[in-house]
Amino acid sequence: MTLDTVKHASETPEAEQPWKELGLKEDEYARIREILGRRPTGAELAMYSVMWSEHCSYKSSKVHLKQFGEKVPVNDAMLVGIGENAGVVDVGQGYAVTFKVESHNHPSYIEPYQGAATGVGGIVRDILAMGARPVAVVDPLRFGAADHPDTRRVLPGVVAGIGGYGNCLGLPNIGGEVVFDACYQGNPLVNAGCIGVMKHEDIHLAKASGPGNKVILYGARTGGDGIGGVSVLASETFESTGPAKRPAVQVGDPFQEKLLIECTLEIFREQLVAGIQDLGGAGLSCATSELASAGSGGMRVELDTVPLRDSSLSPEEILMSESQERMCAIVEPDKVDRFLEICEKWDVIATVIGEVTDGSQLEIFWHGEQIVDVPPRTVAHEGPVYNRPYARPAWQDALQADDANKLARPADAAELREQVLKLVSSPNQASKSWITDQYDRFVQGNTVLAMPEDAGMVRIDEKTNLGVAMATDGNGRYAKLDPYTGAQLALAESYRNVAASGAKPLAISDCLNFGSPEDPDVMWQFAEATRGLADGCLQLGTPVTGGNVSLYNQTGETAIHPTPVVAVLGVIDDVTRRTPVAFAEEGQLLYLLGDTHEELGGSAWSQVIHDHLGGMPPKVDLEREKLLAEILISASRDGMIDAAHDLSDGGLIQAVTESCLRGGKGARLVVPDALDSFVFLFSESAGRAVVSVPRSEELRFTDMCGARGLPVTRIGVVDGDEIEVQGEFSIPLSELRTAHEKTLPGLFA
Amino acid sequence: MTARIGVVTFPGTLDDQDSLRAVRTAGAEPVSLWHRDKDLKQVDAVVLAGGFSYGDYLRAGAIARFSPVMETIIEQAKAGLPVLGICNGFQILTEAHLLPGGMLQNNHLHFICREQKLRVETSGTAWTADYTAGQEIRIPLKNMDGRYVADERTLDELEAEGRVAFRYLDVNPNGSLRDIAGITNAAGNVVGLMPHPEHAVEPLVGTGRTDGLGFFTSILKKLVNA
Amino acid sequence: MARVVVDVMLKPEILDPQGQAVQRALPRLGFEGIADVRQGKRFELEVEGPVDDAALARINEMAETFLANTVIEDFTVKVEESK
Amino acid sequence: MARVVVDVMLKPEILDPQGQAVQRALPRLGFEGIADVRQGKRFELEVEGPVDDAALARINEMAETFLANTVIEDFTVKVEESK
Ligand SMILES: Nc1ncnc2c1ncn2[C@@H]1O[C@H](COP(=O)(O)OP(=O)(O)O)[C@@H](O)[C@H]1O
Ligand SMILES: [Mg+2]
Repeated sequence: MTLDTVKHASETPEAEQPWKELGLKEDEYARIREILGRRPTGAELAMYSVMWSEHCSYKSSKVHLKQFGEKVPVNDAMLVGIGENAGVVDVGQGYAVTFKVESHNHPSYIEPYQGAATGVGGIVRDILAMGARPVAVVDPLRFGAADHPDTRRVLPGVVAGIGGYGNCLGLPNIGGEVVFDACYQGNPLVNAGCIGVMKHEDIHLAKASGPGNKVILYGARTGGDGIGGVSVLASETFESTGPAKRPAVQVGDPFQEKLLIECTLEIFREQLVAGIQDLGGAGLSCATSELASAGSGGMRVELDTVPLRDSSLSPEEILMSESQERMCAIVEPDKVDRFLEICEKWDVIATVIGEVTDGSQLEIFWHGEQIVDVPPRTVAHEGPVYNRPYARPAWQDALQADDANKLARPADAAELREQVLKLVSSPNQASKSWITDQYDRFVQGNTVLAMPEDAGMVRIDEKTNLGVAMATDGNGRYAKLDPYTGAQLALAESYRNVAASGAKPLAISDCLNFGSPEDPDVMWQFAEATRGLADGCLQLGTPVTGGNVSLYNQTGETAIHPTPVVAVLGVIDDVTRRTPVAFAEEGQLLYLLGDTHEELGGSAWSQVIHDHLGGMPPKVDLEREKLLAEILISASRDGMIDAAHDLSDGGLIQAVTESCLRGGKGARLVVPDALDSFVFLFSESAGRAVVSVPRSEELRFTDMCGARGLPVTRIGVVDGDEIEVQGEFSIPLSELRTAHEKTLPGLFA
Repeated sequence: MTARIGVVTFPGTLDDQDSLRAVRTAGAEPVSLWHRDKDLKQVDAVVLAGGFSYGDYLRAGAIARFSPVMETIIEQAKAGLPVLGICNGFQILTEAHLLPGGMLQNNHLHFICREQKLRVETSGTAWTADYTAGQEIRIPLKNMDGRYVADERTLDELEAEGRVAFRYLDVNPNGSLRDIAGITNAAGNVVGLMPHPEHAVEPLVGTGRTDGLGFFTSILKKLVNA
Repeated sequence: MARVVVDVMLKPEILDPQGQAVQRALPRLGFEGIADVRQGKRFELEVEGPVDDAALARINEMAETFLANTVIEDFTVKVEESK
Repeated sequence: MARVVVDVMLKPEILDPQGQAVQRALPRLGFEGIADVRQGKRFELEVEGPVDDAALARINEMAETFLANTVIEDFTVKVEESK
């Protein structure tokens, strides 16, 4: 086969090209020809097709994501915003924190272990590329029905993959989610997040400048992994398998990544890089074009110098390969030797593959012949943008009219008791420790809080006890009922979780998981959710620092529930003041903060007892959320509370059960006069938390709530070894524990 | 004068920083050792820290065991140098035949991370003198390949000679034979265990207990009083 | 009883970090001249009854659907004389 | 180049939970008649130069000291025709 050089392409304008198989649309191909003034070479076509895929170009979501940059709250913490590998916020004392959540949904369905493992690997490299030491990971997960046979294939593999990779990197896993719903049957969601810490001056950007600077590729050798994966797996439903659409799976090597981390951190310490980029989706195509596009000059790459695992790879395949555990750095010529020396120390292969030029083109050569000559911006940053049609679905009104508040309620105390046990043992509400016990949460010796706490928290400075906290939340059921509100509820819950731990929420990252953007119903959900999230962030004062969009999560005509997952990052000056969820002190008083309304739409109760989804989700009041957060943070700082747990799915009884089991103590609850016991226990009104207050602090605490206008209701006391709802029923802790803890092992062990 | 305690970093070691911190917390001087150096920098004792040296590929500890630093450690351990192997370090010690038996994948086939109750069976080693025999402690456990196995004769011998140093209580988390969590060599200078004392030296982090600090104070006292 | 062995290896194009780690370690241990190492799994199945074509077909199916993940692995099935 | 295969299996007296897990799953998947399953490792070594007695002796030593841990595992070495 002759090499398709730039010269050859100019001479053969009519040659047939497989743009369609590569996932490009006709007008997109025409635009490439227009940009280049000729037909693209095979290598150029490969680059454009991966970089213009939905996954890399955000072509369907861009117009909506813009809001995150436009509705920016006043917040001095932002150091680096959207557009870089991950956003960076100032957490004080000279420290900066970078964090981000990404999806690896489709690969994890095909090969659960490797899909999930490489998802962790990818997000960790993003964080590393910012100049930060990764310090913790989180993993929000969604699976099909818990008792579906395929969930038995997918879940254990995904969990083992996340653990296998993260544990081997030495990153504590400090939080996440596990949600089961039939809507995720063919489309499990595997989102992975990472937090990294650095000093302000260590922030690095993905940018190639300085003509003469060298381009160094380092890490694993390049193999045939995931070729076509980006454009194919992420842009189309994977049922439509054309010729180029083989599900080439990437295999991770966490050991190699651990070396890459240590090696890169040492390189940072010696200030040897001028710009750096990780290789993720779209591999070298992405790294070279993004680096060149963000920099001032051009770039020249000798592709045949790339170390290969499989010598038969074609230049196109090398450009598209998604082999894991690789990074690309821009290094001044006099620092190259030292750079290579450090790589050698860590047994990491490093190769100079090119240099920054004073031109404006990205030029790639194969054994001396030019195969790519493109303006890098047109590949990386000026891809197509679609304003896809969207419309409120025809079924939305009927769904909202199907009011969950009208469902049959328990007839008597015995039935109420039975429903409580059913709720806390249902797969979504049951203990997740069968899963989270497969993750190392202790490594690095800085974990202050981890599952099953409301937020994960790590110490970042041993001397001052400065720390950061993170929670991730998203409720697809709420978002299905009303995507605008659902997105805000995800934000509110995550924000509340961070505040409940005692940390001050600073900024967010998100992972937006939706169906096909070509379906106007889905596009409407997406538009509404992003609008809700942007408005919510503006009101809460928490900027969006970055995130990830995963579309085409659907099987045939059926899309998943719209599932915006929100990760909130918080800071705490002194981690010794953190608030755990455990009710551990006998005799302490339990207070409910916030208002309880009759709100059962989308609730866990409606799902578990009636298999129902309808009505409106709980109302959102972000001013109230802010006030609640302030009270929780002040109370933790001033030692007024010993435990706090936010109320979310499952309502009050779920939260109290978790806190009692965690602390090994029971509780006596009194139903407030104004409330019906069923609503008291199961309603999912937002903006609430339950706290445990030492008797000596009772007055001070209730005075503070009163003075600031936060409703506070005394609901009981920590006591005994059962949960008793006075006048209704009681359940021994041991019975609750069995119910709560046996479900997942029963399904998956 | 305090004692110098070395902590080895292999490619893939994860708990070296924690071990160095634990050494410092106990009041000794922490010294980093690098797998490629045969030189032990005149340390008085060595900790082989936890993690996944060489990714745990082939078998946990199998590749690290052949590193240059291990050549010296094997030689000096035989001559009495105190060595503590934690988790991956324990695996390396069995692969190096400084301790008998071998480590296999947990019997439930999953990685397990939990707070684990142990009984310290002997205070007669360099690393357990600050405990009393029979004392119960709770420290983190986290591993994939934690199932200790040896043939019956070796097990009987270990029991008879009082060389089972730690035993799992309440739950045997990995199927280890006779609930063995850790063992010592006959001289008491080489000790290996799966759970992680270095993760239990400050009340703020981890499980909030300090039950593991005794390992590091034990060795410090022994070295300083020597 | 007859023994059937199913060998499962990663497909040649798929990264084999374990095999690579072993290969890289060999020269350090003084073993030269090994150009490549791949590590896979070996399953020894003790089969009740005769290992006829029908039995082998079933074992092939078992390997295909369960013992190997054919997205990333290849397998071979062979009959061994029983011990 | 010649291929030498080293098979490493747990000693028979040592519990093999992986093999057991496979065996337990088989009936659920509709595969009956497998009395026992043991799972081990298979190493495929590509050997440069001739695989003569000297080479095999070296590979045997490599298996004994490195590829297998003979405290818990047995191994076999065999030459395969090259592909
Ligand atoms: N996949 C997971 N990985 C890590 N932690 C998890 C995972 N799933 C749940 N958790 C943790 O378990 C606890 C309970 O989860 P969840 O009930 O979803 O919390 P909440 O309702 O407060 O958001 C939290 O600490 C959460 O971080
Ligand atoms: Mg919570």
